[in-house]
Amino acid sequence: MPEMSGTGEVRKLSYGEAVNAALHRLMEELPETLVYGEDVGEPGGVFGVTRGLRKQYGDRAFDTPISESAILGSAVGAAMMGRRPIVEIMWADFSLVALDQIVNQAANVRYVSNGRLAAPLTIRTQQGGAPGACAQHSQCLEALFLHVPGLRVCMPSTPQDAYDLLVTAVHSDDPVLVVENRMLYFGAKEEVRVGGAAGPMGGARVRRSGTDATVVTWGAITARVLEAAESLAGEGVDVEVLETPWLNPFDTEAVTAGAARTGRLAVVHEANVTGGFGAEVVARVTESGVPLSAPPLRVGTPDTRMPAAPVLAEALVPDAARIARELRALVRGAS
Amino acid sequence: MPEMSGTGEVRKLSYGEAVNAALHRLMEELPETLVYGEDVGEPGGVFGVTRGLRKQYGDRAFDTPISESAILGSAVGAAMMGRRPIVEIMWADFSLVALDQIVNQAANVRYVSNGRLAAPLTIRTQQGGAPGACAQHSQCLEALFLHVPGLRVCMPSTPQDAYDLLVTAVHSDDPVLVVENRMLYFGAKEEVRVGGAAGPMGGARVRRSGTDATVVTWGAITARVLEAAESLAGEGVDVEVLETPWLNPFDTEAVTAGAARTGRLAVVHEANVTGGFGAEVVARVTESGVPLSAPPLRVGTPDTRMPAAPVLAEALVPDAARIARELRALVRGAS
Amino acid sequence: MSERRLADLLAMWRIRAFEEKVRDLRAEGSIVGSVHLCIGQEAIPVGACDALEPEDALFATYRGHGWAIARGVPVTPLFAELMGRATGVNGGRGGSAYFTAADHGFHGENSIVGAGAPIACGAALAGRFDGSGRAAVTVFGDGAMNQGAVHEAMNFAAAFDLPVVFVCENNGYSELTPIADMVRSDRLAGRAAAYGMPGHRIDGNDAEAVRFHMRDALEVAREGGGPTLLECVTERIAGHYIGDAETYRRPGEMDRIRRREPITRLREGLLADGVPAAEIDAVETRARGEIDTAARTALAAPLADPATVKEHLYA
Amino acid sequence: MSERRLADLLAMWRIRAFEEKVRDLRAEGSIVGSVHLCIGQEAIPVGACDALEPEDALFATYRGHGWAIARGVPVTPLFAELMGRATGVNGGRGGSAYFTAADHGFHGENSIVGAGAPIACGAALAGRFDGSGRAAVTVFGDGAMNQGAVHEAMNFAAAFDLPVVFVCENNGYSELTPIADMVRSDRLAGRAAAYGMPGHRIDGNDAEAVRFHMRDALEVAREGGGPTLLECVTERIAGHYIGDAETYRRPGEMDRIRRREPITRLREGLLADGVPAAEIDAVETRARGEIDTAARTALAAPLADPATVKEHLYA
Ligand SMILES: Cc1ncc(C[n+]2csc(CCOP(=O)(O)OP(=O)(O)O)c2C)c(N)n1
Ligand SMILES: Cc1ncc(C[n+]2csc(CCOP(=O)(O)OP(=O)(O)O)c2C)c(N)n1
Ligand SMILES: [Mg+2]
Ligand SMILES: [Mg+2]
Repeated sequence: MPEMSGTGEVRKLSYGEAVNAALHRLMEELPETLVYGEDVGEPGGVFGVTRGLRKQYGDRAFDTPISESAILGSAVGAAMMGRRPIVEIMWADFSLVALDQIVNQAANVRYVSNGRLAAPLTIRTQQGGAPGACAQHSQCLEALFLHVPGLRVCMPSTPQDAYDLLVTAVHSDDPVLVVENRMLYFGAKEEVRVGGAAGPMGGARVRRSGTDATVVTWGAITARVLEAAESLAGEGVDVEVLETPWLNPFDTEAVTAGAARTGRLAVVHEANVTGGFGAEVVARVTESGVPLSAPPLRVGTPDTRMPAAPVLAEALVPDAARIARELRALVRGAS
Repeated sequence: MPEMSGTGEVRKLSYGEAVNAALHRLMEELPETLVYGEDVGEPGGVFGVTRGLRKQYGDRAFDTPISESAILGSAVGAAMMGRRPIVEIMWADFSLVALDQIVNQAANVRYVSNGRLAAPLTIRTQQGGAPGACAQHSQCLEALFLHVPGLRVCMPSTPQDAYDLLVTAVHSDDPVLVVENRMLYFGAKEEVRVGGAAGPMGGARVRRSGTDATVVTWGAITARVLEAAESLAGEGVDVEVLETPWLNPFDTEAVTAGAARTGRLAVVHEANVTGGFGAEVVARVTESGVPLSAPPLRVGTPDTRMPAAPVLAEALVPDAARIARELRALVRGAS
Repeated sequence: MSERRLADLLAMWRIRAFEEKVRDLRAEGSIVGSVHLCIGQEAIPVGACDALEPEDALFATYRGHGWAIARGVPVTPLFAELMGRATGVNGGRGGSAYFTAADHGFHGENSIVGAGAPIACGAALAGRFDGSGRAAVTVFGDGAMNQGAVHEAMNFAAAFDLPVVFVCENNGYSELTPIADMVRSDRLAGRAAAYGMPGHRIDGNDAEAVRFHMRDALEVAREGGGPTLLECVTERIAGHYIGDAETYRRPGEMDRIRRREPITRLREGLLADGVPAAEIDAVETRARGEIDTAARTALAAPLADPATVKEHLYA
Repeated sequence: MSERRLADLLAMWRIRAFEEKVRDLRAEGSIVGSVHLCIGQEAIPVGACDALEPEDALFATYRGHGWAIARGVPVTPLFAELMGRATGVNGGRGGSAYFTAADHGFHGENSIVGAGAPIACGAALAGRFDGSGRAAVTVFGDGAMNQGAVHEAMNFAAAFDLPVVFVCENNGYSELTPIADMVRSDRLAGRAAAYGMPGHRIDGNDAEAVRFHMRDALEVAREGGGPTLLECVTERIAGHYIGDAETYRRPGEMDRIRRREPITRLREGLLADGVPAAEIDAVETRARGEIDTAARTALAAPLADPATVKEHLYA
C-alpha cells in the first residue's frame, strides 16, 4: 500500500513516470488542460511519457501534424481563451523551427496587453546528449530561452522535481517551458510524493553541503557533479552542490549566499560554455560584490557542434572526472 | 575628386550607404555572390540599403516571397555549392520563424561533414529599438546567436565598420551574421575608406581611452556610451570605451587587458540584461583572475518586453544619462 | 436594402476617416513609428465583422486598424494607443501594429507575418471545450500565404475540423513587391484545396460579398465542417507604411484603384439607386466628426506612466 | 528488360542487406543511438537515383541510408560512420541521421523534418549561376508535408522555376501516427497544385515507375520548367526507429505490406518472366556478401580520434 499523507501519497516512480503522473493529475484536477503534440496521443509519446492520457481523457489529449508553429501557436491561442494547454516539442532542437511563437508571441501576450490577456501555456520538451545522438538532437538550449523576458523556464533532474515543477508550471498563469531530459526518463525509480498542493516557482536545492566551494548546476549533469563532489570528498575537498531547477525565476540569493559562505563559485552545465547561462550566474555573483578567494569557474561543453560518435561526444561533454579535476583546481589552486 | 590611396578610396558615406557600397563591391569582385531577401531586389530594400544591385547585377540580386525558412535554407544550399549568398532578414525578430536554418543547418555544415563541406553564407539583418517600434520589432537578439558555435557574428556601429565587416564576412568561408541597425542607416555621413583588402575577423576598437574603468560595448548604443564618457570626463571620471563590433570571434584579450589596466569593468548593451552577452564578457574577465577594484557592472535594458509608446521605451533602454550615472557609481563607489 | 448599404458606408467611412486622421497625426508627430494603413481595404473588415458573434475571436495583422474598428473597439482608446497614452487599448504598449482588445472579441493585431494563423487555431480549439460555440477568424495578406506558419495552421485547422475562417486580404503587394512575382498563380484561394478545405476568391471591395461569404464560412465552421479560406481581392490606396514612396506602382495603377475602391463604388451604387447625394455625404461628415472628437479626446489623455513600465511581465 | 530489373533487384538488395546488417550491429552494440531504417522503401532511391546525373545534388532525411547507397556512396564508409569510425563519411560526426558525401552528389541526410527542402532550393539556385546544369532533389516523408519549411520551399522553387524535384516518400506514418489522421486527404501529390507545379502520386514500390517519373521531372526541371512533386506511395516494413514496438499497426497490416514490398514483388515478376530462381537468389547472396565484407572492414577501422574533436568548427 502506498504511504498516504496529508499532502499526498508516496509512490516509486522513475523520472518519466513522474512526468506521466503529473500529467494525469493535472488533467484530473484542471479541466482546462489539454495535452498535445507529435505522437503524444494514441502512441502515448515517443518516450511513453504521455501514456494513458488519450484513453482516459479522450479528445483532451491528441496527436498533431509535424507542425511546431501550429502546435505552439495554437497553444498560445487556446491559452488566451482560458485553456491550459500542455504541449510537447519532442526535442528542444525542434523548437527552432517555431521559436517565433514562444518569443514573439507567448512571451508578449501579458505584457503588451498591459495585463489584460494572458497565455498560460506549458511547453514540455527534452534536450541534451545521448549516446550516438546527432548534432540536431543533442543541443542544450536553455540559455536561448533564458534571455526571453516573459517566459518562465525550469529544468528538473529528479523524479520529484519532474513531478513538482510540471504541476507548478501548469498551475502558473504564465507561459512556462519545462525542459526534461530523455536520458533521465528511464532512470531508477525513486520515492515521489504526489498529489500535494502546487508549489511556488523558484528556489534552489542543496544537493550536498560543503565548505570549500559552491557549485551551481542544473539538468542531467547534476548527477555527474554529485559524483565528482563525492570523489573529491575522499581527497578532503568538500564542495557544496546547489541545484537550481528553476532558471527563471532564478534563485540568485541562494547562489550568492552559497558563494559568500564558501568563497568560491563554480557553475557546471551541459550546454556549451560561451553564452551559456553559466555566464549569467557568474555575472550575478561577481556583480554582487561577494568576495571570492579564487576566480569563478565555468564548466560546460566546449564551443563545438555535437558529433554523433560516442567517443567524440564523450570527449566534449564534461564527465565526473573532468568536473572533479576542475573543481579540485578551483579549490586547491591551478596546478 | 575622392582621395585615392593604395588601399582604396575615401568617400563620405552614411552607415546605410556604406553597407550599400560594400554590397556593390562584393558583387563586383566576387562573382559567386548573390543578394536576396524580401524587397531587396527591385525596391532596393525597405531601407534603401540594397539599392542599385538589381539594376547592375540582374538576376544575382532578387526579391523573395515572405519565406524566411526558404531564404535562409536556400542560402545554406547555395553556399554548399560554392555560391556566396548574402541574404537579408529584414528584422532580427523575424529570424525566429526560421532559426533552425541558422542553428541546426548553417552552423553544422562544416563541423559535421568533418570539414568536407562548407556554408559560406552571410546573413544581414538589423535590430534594436526605434521610436514607436512594437515589441516584435525591437529586440536585440545577438546573445541567441552568440551561443551557437559555428556561426560568426558581428555588429558594426560606424560607417567604416559597416563597410569593412560586411566585406570580411562575405569573404569568410564561414556562415556570418551581420547585425546592422536601422537607426544608424540614415545617420551622418563619415569618411569611409572603401576598396581595401578584406580584413581579418575580430578585434576591438578603442573608441576612447581612459584610466578609471574599461567600458565594453557594441552596436548603436556605443554612441550613447561615448556621450556618457564625455560627460563624465568633465567631472574627472575618465573611462576607456572599447567597442567590440566582432562578437564571435570576441577579443577577450583586449577586454581583459583593458580591465587589468583600469581595474574596473562595465559592459553596456541595448539587449536585456539577463542572459545577454554582457554576462559572457563579465564571466570571461572575472574567470581570467584579473583583479578588479570594484564589482563588474552590466548596463542593459531591464528584463521586459518592449513597449511601443516612446515614453515607455525610453524608460527602459539605457540613455547617456543613465549610463553615466552607473559608470560614475562604478568608479566612485555606489552612492 | 439601401439602409444596410448606408450602414456599410458609415462603417467604411469610420475606418477611412480614422486612417486619414492617423496619417495627419503621424505627419504632425503626435504618432511616431511605423504605421500601416488599410485605406482602400475597408470593405473587408466591415463585411466580415458584421457576420461575427461576440464570442468569436478575431486575429488581425499590423494592417488591422480597420478590423479593430469594425469589430466594435471604440476609436478613442485606439487613437490613444497610437499616441502612447495610458488610456490606449494596450496602455500604449502595443502601438499601431499590436492593438489588442479582447473584451471586444479583438484578440490582437500581430506584426509577425503569418503568426496569427496558428494562434487563431488555438482559439477555435478552445471553443471545442468551453462550450462557447466560438469561431475564430485570422486575417493576413497575400504575401503571408508563403509563410510556413500559415500553411501549418491551415492544415491543422482542416485536419481537426476547427471552426476557423482564414481571411486573406489580397491587395497585390507584399510591402513593395508584387505578389504576382512571388507565386506562380496569384489566385490564392486555390491553395485551400491542398488542405481539403473550401476556398473562395471574392470581391474584397464589396462589403456585401464579403458578408455573404463570411456568413457562409462561419455557418460551415459552426456546424463542424471546419475551416474555409476566403481570398478577398482588394487594393490598398495608401503605401505599405506611412512614408512608402510607392515607386513600384505601374502607370495608371492608382487611377484604376481609385475607381474600384469600395467607398467610391458604394457611393456610386447608392446614387444610381436614387439615394440623394446629401444623404450620402452626410455619412462621411458624421464619421469624420466622430473621429475628430475621438482623436482630440485621446490626445488630451495622459501619456503612459513610465513608473508602470515593468508591470505585467509576469502574473 | 529483365537485365535492368535484375540490376534494380541488386541495388535494392544492397540497401536491404545494409539495413538488416545495421539492425544486427545495433543489436550487438557496435552501433549506438537512434537509427531509422528504410526497409520496404528501397525502390524509391533505386529508381530515382538512376535518373540523376553526377552534378545533381541530393538531400535526404535520417531515413536516408538507402539514398546514400543508391547514389553510389561506398558502403564501407557508411558503416564506418554508423560505428563512429575515423573512416566514416563524416569521420563519425554525422552518424545515422546525418550522412554527408558531397563528392558523390549526396549532400546530406538531415534530422530536422523538412529542413532539407529549402536547402535543395539553394543547390538548384546555385546551378543557375555556375553553369553546371545541376538539378536538386529533396526527399522527405508524408509527415513532412505539414512542416512550414517544406511549404516555403515548394513555393520558392515554383515561383523561381528552380530545377528541384520534391520526393515525398509516403509510407503512411509520421513516426507512430498515421498520416491519414493528420490531413484531410493523404493523397499528398494534390498539394502541388497550390504552387502551380505538377504533382504525381506514383507507386513507390516499383523502381521502374519511380525511374520514369523522376526522369520526366528532371527533364522538365532542366528545361527550365521548374519543380515537380513526386509522391511515392510505399510502406516501411521496419518500425520508425530501431526499437519501435509498432503497437500502432492494424491487424493484417504487416502481411499486406510484406506482400506488396518491392523486393518480393520484383522477385515474383522476374520468376513469372521465366528468370530462374537460382539467378534471382544469387543477387541476394551477392549483395549480402558485399555488405558483410564492408561491415567487417568498417568495424576493423580505428575509432574517430577524440584529439580531433574540436577541428573544423570554423574555416
Ligand atoms: C515573418 C516576417 N517576415 C517579414 C516581415 C516584414 N513584413 C512586414 S509586412 C510585410 C508584407 C506583408 O505582405 P502581405 O502579407 O501581403 O500583407 P499586407 O501588408 O499587404 O497587408 C513584410 C514582408 C514580418 N513582419 N514578419
Ligand atoms: C522539425 C521536427 N519535428 C519533429 C521531429 C521528430 N520526428 C522525426 S521523424 C518524424 C516523423 C517524420 O515522418 P515522415 O515525414 O512521414 O517521415 P518518415 O519517418 O515516415 O520517413 C518526426 C516527427 C523532427 N525531427 N523535426
Ligand atoms: Mg499584401
Ligand atoms: Mg512517413
